[in-house]
This record gives sequence, structure tokens and C-alpha cells, in this order.
Amino acid sequence: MTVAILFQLILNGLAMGIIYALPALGISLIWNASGLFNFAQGDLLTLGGYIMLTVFGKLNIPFIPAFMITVAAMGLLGYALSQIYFYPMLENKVNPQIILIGTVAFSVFIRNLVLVIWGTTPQTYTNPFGSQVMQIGELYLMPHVIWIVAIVTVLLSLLQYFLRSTMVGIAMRAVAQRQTASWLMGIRNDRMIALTFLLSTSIAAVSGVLISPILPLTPSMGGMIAVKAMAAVLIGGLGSFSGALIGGVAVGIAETIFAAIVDPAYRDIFIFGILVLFLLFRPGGIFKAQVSEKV
Amino acid sequence: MAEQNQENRIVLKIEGLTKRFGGLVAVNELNINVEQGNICALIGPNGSGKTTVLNLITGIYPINGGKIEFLGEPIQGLPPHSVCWRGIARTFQNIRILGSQTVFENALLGKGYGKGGAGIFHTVLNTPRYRKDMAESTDEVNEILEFAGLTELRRERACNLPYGKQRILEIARALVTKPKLLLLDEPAAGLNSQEIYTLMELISKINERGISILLIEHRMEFIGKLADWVFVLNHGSKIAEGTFDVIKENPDVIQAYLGRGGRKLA
Amino acid sequence: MKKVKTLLHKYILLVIGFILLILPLFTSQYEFYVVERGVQNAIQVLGLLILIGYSGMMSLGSAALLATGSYTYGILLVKLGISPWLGALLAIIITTLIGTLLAFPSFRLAGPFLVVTTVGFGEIVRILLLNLESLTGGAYGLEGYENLFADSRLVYAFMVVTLLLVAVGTQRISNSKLGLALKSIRQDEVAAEIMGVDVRRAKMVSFALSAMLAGLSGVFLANLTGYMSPDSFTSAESTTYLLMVVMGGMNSVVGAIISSIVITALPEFLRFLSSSRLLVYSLVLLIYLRVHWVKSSRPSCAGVAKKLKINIGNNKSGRGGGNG
Amino acid sequence: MKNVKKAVVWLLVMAFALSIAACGNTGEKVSSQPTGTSSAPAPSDTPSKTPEASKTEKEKIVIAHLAPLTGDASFQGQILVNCAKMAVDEINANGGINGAQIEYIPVDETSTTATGIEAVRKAIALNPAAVIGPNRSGTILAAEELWKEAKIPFITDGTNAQTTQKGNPYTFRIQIASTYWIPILARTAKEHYNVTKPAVIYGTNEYSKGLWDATEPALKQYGLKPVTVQTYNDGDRDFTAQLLKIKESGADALFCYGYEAEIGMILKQRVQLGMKDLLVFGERGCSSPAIEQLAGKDNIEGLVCSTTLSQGDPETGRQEFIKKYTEKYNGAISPTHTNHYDSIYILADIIGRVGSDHEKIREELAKLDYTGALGRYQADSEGNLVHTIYTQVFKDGKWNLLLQEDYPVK
Amino acid sequence: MLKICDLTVAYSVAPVLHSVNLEVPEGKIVALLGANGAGKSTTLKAVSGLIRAHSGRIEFCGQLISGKRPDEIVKLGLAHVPEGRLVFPGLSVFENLKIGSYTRRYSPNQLKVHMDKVYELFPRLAERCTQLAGTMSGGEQQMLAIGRAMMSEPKLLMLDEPSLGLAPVVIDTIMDKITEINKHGTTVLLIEQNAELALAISHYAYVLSVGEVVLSGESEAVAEDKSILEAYLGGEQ
Repeated sequence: MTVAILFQLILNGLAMGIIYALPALGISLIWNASGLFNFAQGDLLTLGGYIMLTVFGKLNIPFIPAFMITVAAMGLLGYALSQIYFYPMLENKVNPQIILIGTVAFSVFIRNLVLVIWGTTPQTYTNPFGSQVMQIGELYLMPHVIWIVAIVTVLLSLLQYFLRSTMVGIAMRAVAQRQTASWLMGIRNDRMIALTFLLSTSIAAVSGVLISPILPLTPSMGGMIAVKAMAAVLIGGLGSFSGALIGGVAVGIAETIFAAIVDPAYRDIFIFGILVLFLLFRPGGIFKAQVSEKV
Repeated sequence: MAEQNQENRIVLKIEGLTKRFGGLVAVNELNINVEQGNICALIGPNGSGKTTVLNLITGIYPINGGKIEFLGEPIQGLPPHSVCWRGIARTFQNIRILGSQTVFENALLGKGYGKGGAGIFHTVLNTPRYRKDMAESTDEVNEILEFAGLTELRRERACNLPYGKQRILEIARALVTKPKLLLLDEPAAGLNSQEIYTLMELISKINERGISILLIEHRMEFIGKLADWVFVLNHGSKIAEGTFDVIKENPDVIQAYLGRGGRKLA
Repeated sequence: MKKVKTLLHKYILLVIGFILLILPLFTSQYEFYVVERGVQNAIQVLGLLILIGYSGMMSLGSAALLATGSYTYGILLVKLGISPWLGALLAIIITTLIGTLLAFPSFRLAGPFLVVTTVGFGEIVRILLLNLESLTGGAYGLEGYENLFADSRLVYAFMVVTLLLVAVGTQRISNSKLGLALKSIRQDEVAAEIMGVDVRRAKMVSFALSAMLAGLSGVFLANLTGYMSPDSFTSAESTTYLLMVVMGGMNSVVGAIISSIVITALPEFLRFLSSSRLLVYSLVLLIYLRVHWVKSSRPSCAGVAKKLKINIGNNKSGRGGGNG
Repeated sequence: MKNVKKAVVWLLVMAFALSIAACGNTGEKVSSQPTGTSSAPAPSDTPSKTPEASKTEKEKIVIAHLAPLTGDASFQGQILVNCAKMAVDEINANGGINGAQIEYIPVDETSTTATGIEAVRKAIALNPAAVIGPNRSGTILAAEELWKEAKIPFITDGTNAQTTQKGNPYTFRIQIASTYWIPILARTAKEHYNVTKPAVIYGTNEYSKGLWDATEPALKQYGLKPVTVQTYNDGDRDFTAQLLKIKESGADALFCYGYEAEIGMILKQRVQLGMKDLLVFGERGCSSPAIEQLAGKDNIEGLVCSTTLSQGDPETGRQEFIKKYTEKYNGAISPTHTNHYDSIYILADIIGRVGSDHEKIREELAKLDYTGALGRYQADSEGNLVHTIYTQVFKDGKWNLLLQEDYPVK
Repeated sequence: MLKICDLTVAYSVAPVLHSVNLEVPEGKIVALLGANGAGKSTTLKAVSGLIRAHSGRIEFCGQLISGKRPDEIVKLGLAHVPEGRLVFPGLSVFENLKIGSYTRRYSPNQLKVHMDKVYELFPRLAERCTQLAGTMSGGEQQMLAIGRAMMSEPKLLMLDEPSLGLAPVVIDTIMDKITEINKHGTTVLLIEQNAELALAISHYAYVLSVGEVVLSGESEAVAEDKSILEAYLGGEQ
């Protein structure tokens, strides 16, 4: 294997990795804010992609407005979802296991909703970042890789700033930790959690919009990405945003190189093997997540 | 010979016990001996490492250094359930009973799982051995519930019990494990005077059965009436030990822990 | 009337078994197959009831264990040519061993961490089935093995009897010390351990039992279809099994059996929904979770069984154990 | 003790019931056989009587169609049903078969084998004159004993060569087996494009694997040997590793098998890795409009594929079919499963001649030589209803017909 | 300042209250005593809106607040430090304090001024301003909880068992601080089980038993009535 090929592998692994990082980010966000592991994050991504397909690809609305419409629609969905479904469950202290099952059910629901509305034929729309391959020496690079890396980095910094430094961001984290106390601070818990859902579904929408020109849209697309994203988020450290990004990229690069050196058929086994090793020996992930005290 | 006797009378012997959480030393070179039949108390300011000591004894946390001997055998490194089987039972600062299970079932849990008794095959096949085992357990549990005054509540769901009764249930459950040493973590927390009185009576009764007790408590009147021997912890180290009457005069203890309220008692 | 009720109460399992056994009299061949699948699913779901309902350890890898049972049976028979009964026995043993291995991550992990691990296990098994062609036949699948009985009706009868025995066993476990230990793990693992519950062993037993039943169910599945291919063991199947456990109330043997059979047969009643069937399923599940669990957000609710006011031999005190 | 006794009694009762159940059912099964077929005239009747008989009865002729209507393959199922439905509507609008209307019943095969078997049983329970499907080779292999037992002809659709090689006289296949298909592709590669170093990539699903199994001998026939063979799992979206290996191997052509989503990605990523010059040969899946969309028209320039219908076929009958389909279903045609339009006409033709007796339909299908709207169909000894194969190439932004041949039936 | 009239609460998870009447005059410390389960916390929760009253009126500064949500009540200047402190364990001390001013929408300068006031009151918190609250000791958490409540500049501070689970020496400090806060002009409603402690620092006291006010008056007077105190603080079932 030449050095050029190795670099090409790393580059393409990176491109795949940021795709995993996006839903991983959403999972981490919801986990931070409500202690809920959202199995439906991948399918929300699919939904975002399909809404964009309709708005941008079919209705021919220009990219930026279409993008905003999609994000707004998904945000609204997240808000509603929280207000009518997840918040009442969290408020009534329903067994977390049941809420987890709820997100699994949601994943199935969204997947089939997409299937019924848009069918299973793989679809896509024009890549807004251009489809002309860039050649740098012996390396080939698609322009969208650079764009997505940039967008994800900006998104991440904004999120980080929002949660660390703004009052609403801190309030969001406070709600995640102690709801009675946060209510007594004058925070509307339901709105905060709904806001978190709104953020997370908006991220799903952004991911869907960024990913669907690259990968074909199918109802199960988000689910397939989410499986890896879940591995990525646990490897990176659940709850940590940089962990989600680093975990996603690490998974992307590791699996691409493994596929090239060993056997592409077993790459998922490799990733889950790594995940199990991580969970057994460093359960907090790379960026040690807060593991709640046992006693 | 006398010394031999002395050794035998020590139920729990802790030597040089050390525990670090990251950079923080929670317990530092701690030595504690609990003698047979005694009620010992562990007091100290919040964050001085009292609950950590109980967690180390029961094996919830691994220790970083030192020795814990129970009845002359080292128990450090054993998983919590084996520690329990050796004869150490405990309760928690925040009551940890199974809310959706009945009082009886909560107490039955003290019979543990995995130490002898009828195995899974006997259970599934409902063999005579299983039925005998179950009947024996039931009798034992009923006896303890009777002892703790919970017989009438045995079919009640634990979460429906008043707070004081839940405390008693937790102690009863610990008794079902047939302990030789009982560790109580702030048993009087949140109880009213009447309930505290009942609790003190129960603890004395338990002690009369020959069960040694090590307890953590902040209520000095409780300690004063019950404890034979008191250890005072501060920042993970022992700063004093002795009978309560001696301890409460100790200037270090007053400075670090008792303050005005303590002096009033004295 | 009351007498009938108490009698029904007591013998509900036998009644179910009786109904199942005489059912072939009234069904077409096709409907019969659906019932067969329902019974086979019920066996699997009882295993999950122990794992998810009693011990509170979520698994989304149950289809993979089903696959292990099915494939081990098929491979042993086709490649080694051993007898069906021996093959079935070995398949169950091997599945149990593999399932027990899954317990090891559970010693340190809980909640979503454990679920993702089981999802990973499911993926691993699926990929192995597809790629270990010389053993599993790859995407072509595996066929050409003998059934336990030549007559498919005997297989069915055997399956129903097995289901009943498994149900009685599961019920007994629920009322036993083991069951209590499992339920205590679900509610407060540390307290359980302090009370002398060997948590690791209990978890292993829980995983082993559920894997054993998955293996058993897998062997029956192999017998029912006469052919196996990787596509029958996807994560969607795992989700369906989860759905069956949840709709059964997570705490009741009878509930689990009824819900598995009903959910297996439901597509027949929901034909008119065609492609939006799964949509409706998941919607029903969502509404059930939202309405039922918020209303009674207690850890244990008997679901279906409670609604029907049946709760077989639920000897609350645990004295004597089991039911007649 | 008393309980145990009671339980034993109950068990006995159950065992008794069981035995009754077993007997009852076998009895029913035997007796149901004649009633099941009684709607059709007894086989011993003279054939000339049959048409009148069904005409006077004015019965509906049931044709069941097994297709994946839910699950991941449902878009294929939709095409299958659309094409068949189109033919049924046309026939019924023109007065049906000798006056009898066709009752067309689609049955959801779903995407898994276990539920697929359920669907086959359901289709049989409808007691149709014939069944079209199943679509998935897995389901066919798993369930073929069922229709052998029921003695109902099934016109299946899987490409896997094995499905018709089991000696089941009731199994037919309107889909072209990979063993007929791939040699044409290999010959095209050799003779039209002078390929010397072919590489192969296929998915680990039964469909793609069936194609690969036929590829090696076909290439050998033309003196070619794959320089590298790569596989992928369904759902994979990154083919960098495989494509770079193909690049390293110095291959000048790629035989690419799989479903639309994966093929689209492979074709696209091939260009993204600077391998635009690599010739790609595929089969019917490649001519789906989804590929054009997913990979981008620029990226599939020069793609060669063999299919059951060519979008670029100038022949008027087929152009008309394409137009009809596009109008009726409001979308570009995917020539993957269009032959079910003809399979309905084939059945209508046979039933019109011999009536809806299963055995006679089977006999007719076994010696079929029929020219329909989309091509000529000839039955071979295994039950393959071999179809005209079209090879097309994507050039200047559209499909062009390259070759058209009726495969020589053995 | 705070006036509770005929407050009745019948709520499945909390002890019941029957027609409780209570008044907190401005600038004073009022102690609410009672045994475990007497309904002290329920009263506080009803005032701060965490649980809904069945009937009765609660007035704060002449404004009817019963039926309002906690977030609305906090805005009016009523802070509630709940039992068990309930600091946000994953937030730093600084962030905990900042969130305390959520309803006030301070400018950065105002925030600093208020923060400094709290730090002055509890110098310990200033030392630990970047530490995660969850890693602090019980006493420090209690200080943080009070400091957090003070960030909203409350007119009335309600404290639910601030001495719970604390070492005697820490309790002394906390009680001193409560007096200090009161001297700076904040009215305090204090719940305590430890009657001796509460009566020592409060001006008025109410004794609650089984959901009813059984005794009230000036603290010194109540303290003298030892026998009654014992009767009501002890024999609760």
C-alpha cells in the first residue's frame, strides 16, 4: 500500500466519520439535557433529508431558504415531540427503560412514516457544494468534505459556547440535573427540555441536509448511520461534544483502514469489537463522560 | 492467653485503610477495631469519609491500601455479596428498599441469591428440596419481621410504608442475612423523636442478640445513649476514639465537629 | 360464576394450552402457520421477559440469539449429519453459552450502553451469517435438514407443550428467590448486592435463560420454515420481540404469551393497512407507552394480564412458591 | 397433591384433544383437496369443453401475486405490482379471459424469509389459478415444497440459478437466470470493449451473489479471469477500500452487482477516486432511473448493462409500453421487473386456451414459446421462461440499445 | 409579607394539610417546627407552587400567589431552598450561582455585584468557584444552595431543613449565616426539626402537627413551653 493510498483512505474515512459525528452530536445533546438516549436520532436525520428532498429537490426552492424551512420544520417537530410525548414521561418519572423503548418505537415510527410517504426507492438531490472532484497531487477530494468539516466545527463551537456561557444554556444543563431545583430557580422545565429537543432535531435536520446529497436517501439510511453513530458516541464519551466529533471521525477512519487492510465485510464487527473493548476498559470513552456514582 | 482472647473478641479490624478518588484522599491510613458485641459509632463532619469507610468494608469500592479483617480473615477485595455472606450487613443513608415489592419480598431479599439453597433446576421443577428451602426461608423472614414489628405490614408494598417503617424494614432486611456485624448509615436521619426512640430500642434488641454494630450518626443524643465506643473522623483520618463521654471533651473533636451544639450536650 | 373465575385464574395456562392445541381444528393451513409462528415467538418472548421484564436489562440483540439457535441446529444437521434431537440439544446448549457471554458486558454496563452493545452483537451475528459462507451458506441460506418430527402437527404439539412448561417455569422463577434477585437488580443493583445477591451470577443466569429460550425458539423456527437465511434475523425482528414483551406488560407470563401470539397474528387483521402496518404498530406502542406508563408510572405493571384480571398463581408472599 | 392430579387429568384431556386435532386435520386436508380444485373442471374432461365451462360459470379467475410490498425492497415490489396491474386492467377492460374477469390479488411477501413463507401459504390459501412470485430467491428456496404439495404453478422471479434446479415441476421463472444473463455480459465486454483485466464487486445478498456465481465460468468461457473480487454488505455506504484495491489491481473493467443504492454509490465513488475511465458492466439493476439520479448522469457515462427492457429500444411496441407505464404511474420506468406485464398476458393466454386447471396451466407453461410486448419467452427444461435479453449502454446522457438477443434455449 | 389562609392540601405523595393559617411579617425570621411528616415541607412546596393547594389562599406582599407556577412565584421575590439542598451537581459553583439569577436577567455588571455579595457571605464559595457542585461536602452544598437562592434578591427566603445531615459545627455556621442574611433585610421562613436550634434564631415560631398548626407565638414564649413542644415534636405517627 502506497502512502498516497493510505492518505486517500484517511481522507475518505474522515468524510465518512463526520457523517457519523453529526447524529452522534444530537445523541449527546439530548443525553446531556434529559438523560435520554435517543435511538431515533438517526431516523430524525432521515426525515430531515426527505423534507429537504421535497422542499429543495421537488419544489425547487433555492438551497438556503429550503435549508431554513427544513431546519425550522424539524425544530418544530422536536418541540412538539417533547411537549406532547417525552416531557410528560420524564416529568412523571417513568422508568428510563420505558422511555428508551419509547425512542426505539419512535425510530420505527419515523422510518415507516418516511416509507409510506416517500417510498423505498433510493433518492437524492443535487449536491449544493458541487460534485466536481478536486485533485491534490495523487489525492482526490470532494468539496463537500471541506464544507461539512467547516460547518460541523462551527456548529460544535456554537453549541459549546451556548451551553457553557449563556444563561439559557446553563439553565438547560441545570434542568438535566435537578428538575425540582431548576423549577425553583424560575426555569420552565418543560420549555427547556423542549428547547433541547428542538436543538437536537434541528441538528438532525442539518445532518440530513448535509448527508443526503452524498448518501442515497432510503427510509433505513438514518438507522444504518445511527448504529455507527451510537458506537462513535460511546467511544468518544457520551455527553461530550468533542467526544462525539472525535469518536465519529475515529470510527470513520478506523473502519476505512481496517476495510482496506483486512476485509471490508467485517468492518462493522471490527468497530463493535473496539466499542466493546472501550466499554469494558474505559466506559467513559475517550473524553471521559460523567459516569454517575454508583452509591 | 488473655491477648488471644482479646484478638478473638475483635470482629472487624481495619488497618491502614486508604482510599483515593482521583487525587482526593477520601480515607487515609485508618485504623478501626470493632469488638464483639459492641455498638460502635463513626462520627465526623460531612465529607470526612464515613460513608466511604462503609463502602470500603462492604466491597462496593476497591481499596487502595491497607487491610480489612473480619473474624480474623481478610475481606478486602471480596465482592459485596461475599462480604454479606461472611456476615456483614448494612443499611444506607438514603433508604434503598425495593419500592414495588412487598415488605415480605424486601425482607426475603436478605436471603440473598447464589449461596447454596435450591438452585434454578429445583426452582423450575418445584422439587421438594425447593419447597423445603422456600418454607424455611419464609419462616425465618417471618420471624425477623415479627421481631422488627412489621408482621402486619408484610403484604404491603414497601413504597406505601411511612418513612420510619421503611427504615425499620431496611434494618430487618439486613437482619435476614444473619449478620454478625451490622453497619448502619445514619439510621436516625429524618426520623422524629418517637421514631428515634423506637429505633434505639430496636438497635439495643439487635445488639442483645449478639450482633455487633457499627453506625454513622449525627444525632449526638443517639450516640450518647447507644454507643459503647466512638471513632471520630476528619478528612479521612481518625482524630480521636474512645467512649462518648471522653470524646465530647476532646478539643480537637469540638473544633472539627461538635461545635456549640456539642458543647451544649456536654 | 365466581368459582369459574377462580378456576380460570388458576388454570389459565392450561386453558391457553388447550385452546392452542385444538386451534388447528378451526384454522386454515395458512392461519395455522401463523399460530405456529406465534407459539414459537412466545417461547422467545418468555426468555426476553426474564431478561427485560424481570432483570431490567434491555436487549436489542434477541434476533441474533434466535439466529444462533436456528443456524447451529441447521449447520449441525447439514454439515455434520447428526440426528435432529441431538442437534437441537447442542444448538440450545451452544446458544446458551453464547448468550451467557453477553452477560459479561452487563456487569459493568447498564441502560443505553448495554443496549448499544446488544445492537452491536446483533450486527456482528448478521454479518457473520452473511460472510461465513462455507458454514452458513451465506446469503443463499441453509436448507436440507430434518425436522424433529416428520409430521409438522407433531412439531406443533411438541412446541405447545414446551411453551406451557416454559411458561410454568418462568412463572415459578418469578416467585422464587432468583426472581426476587432479578427484580432487585432492576430496581437497585447495589442494594441487591449488599443483601447478598450474587449479582453477576444472577445476571448470567438471566442472560443464560433468555438465550436458552431463544435457542429453543430458534430450533423450532428452523423446523417451521425448513429453511433459514440471514434476512430473517435483522434488527427489525429484535425490535418486534421487544414490542411483544412491552405490550405484554413486562411482568406477566400470560401477558407475554398473549401479546406474542396476538402481535404475530395482527398483520392478518390489519391487512387493509398494507404498507403502513408497521407505522400503525409503532404508533400503537407509542400511545400505549405514553398513556399507560405515565398514568401508572410504577416499575411493575401487569399490562395485558392485569387488564384481563388474570394473574396466575401470583403468590405474593412467595410462600411455598409456584402454582399447583 | 390434589393439584398435581388435576393437572395430570388436564394434560390427558389435552393430549386427547391433540390426537383429535391431528386426525381431524389430516382428514380435512385430504377432503379439502377435491373441493379446492372443484371450481375447475376435472382433469379427465375433454379440453374443448373447458372454455365454455368457465364462460358459463362467469367465475373470476384468481391470480395471486407475491411481491415485497413492505420492507426495504418494497420499491421493487411496487414496480412488480404496477406492471402486472397494468396488464390486468387492460385484459379486464377488454372483456377478460373468455368473459371471465381476472381477480388480481397482491400478497405482501415482505423482506424476510420467515414471513415470506407465511405469504406463500396465504397465496396458496386463496386457491388461485396460478401465482406470480415470490420475488426473493430466499423465499422461493424456502417455500417451493409448499406449492409442489399444493400443485399450483408459481411463476417466480428470483435470479438465483438454483431456484429452478430442484426439479420442482410447478416452479417456473420469468426472470432471466444469472446463467443466461452473465455470459452475454461477458461476451459484450470481451468482443465490444476488448476487456482484458476484469474486476468484480458484489454484495453479500443472494441476488448479487447469484450473479457472481455465474460470472466466473462466463468470463472463463471468453478466456478472462477476474483480477480481483471484492464484496460488500448491504447497507455499506463507503466503498473506498474496495475501489482502491480494484485501482491497485490495474483492472480495466468492473462487473458490478447489487441493489440500486449500493451500485449508485460505487459508480459515484469510483469517479470521486479518479477512476472515471474504469468501464462498468452491470445487469438490470443498473438501468434503473435511480442509478442515474444517485450516481449522477455524468458519472455513469459508458455504463453497460443487460436488462429485460431497454429504455433506448426504438421498437414501437416497447416504446409504447414505456409511455403507457410512465403516464399511468407518473414516473420514469425502472426496467427491473417489467416482465410481469407479460407474465399476466402469458397466463391469460394459457387460461384462455385450457381453462384454470392447475395441471394444464403447468403443462402449457412447460412448453411455452410466446412473444409478448416486451420480448419472446421460451421455456427451457428447468422451467425458466427465458426472455429476450437487451444490452444497453449509457451514452450522451441517455440509454442506447446495443444488442438484443433471444438466448438459445438448451 | 407572606400570608397563608386556610391552606388545605390533599396530595397523594405528600402529607396532608388541614386549614393551615400562617403569617410571616416582614424582616423577621419565622420558624415552622414540627415532627417528620407533620406537613412542614408540604406547606413550603405549596407556597412555592411545587404542589397545588386544594383550597385556601396564599398571599405574598399583598398579591395572591396560590395557583401560580413556581417560575412565576420566584419572579415575585420568593426563593425556596429545598430539602436536601438540590444543588446542580454537574454545574460549577459559579454556574450554580449564575442560574440562581435566572429570573432576574442581570447585566454582566449587576451579576458580578450580586455574585460578590454572595461570595462575601460565604467566602468558602469564592474559593471553590470553579469546582463542580457535586464534589463538594454537604455543608458547602448547603451554603451554595442558600447563596444560589440569594442571587435572585429574594424578599422572602424559605429554607427547608438547612441542618439536615450536617455536622453540628457546620450547622452553627449555617445558622449564623441565616441570621446575617436576615439582618441584611431578607425575611426568612425556616423549617426545622431541631426545635432548639430554630427557636434560638427565630422571632416567631409555628408548630405544625398532623397537618395543623397547634401552637404559635414569639419564639421565646414557645421555647418556654417545653412540655407542649415535646408532645408535638415527639409523638407523631
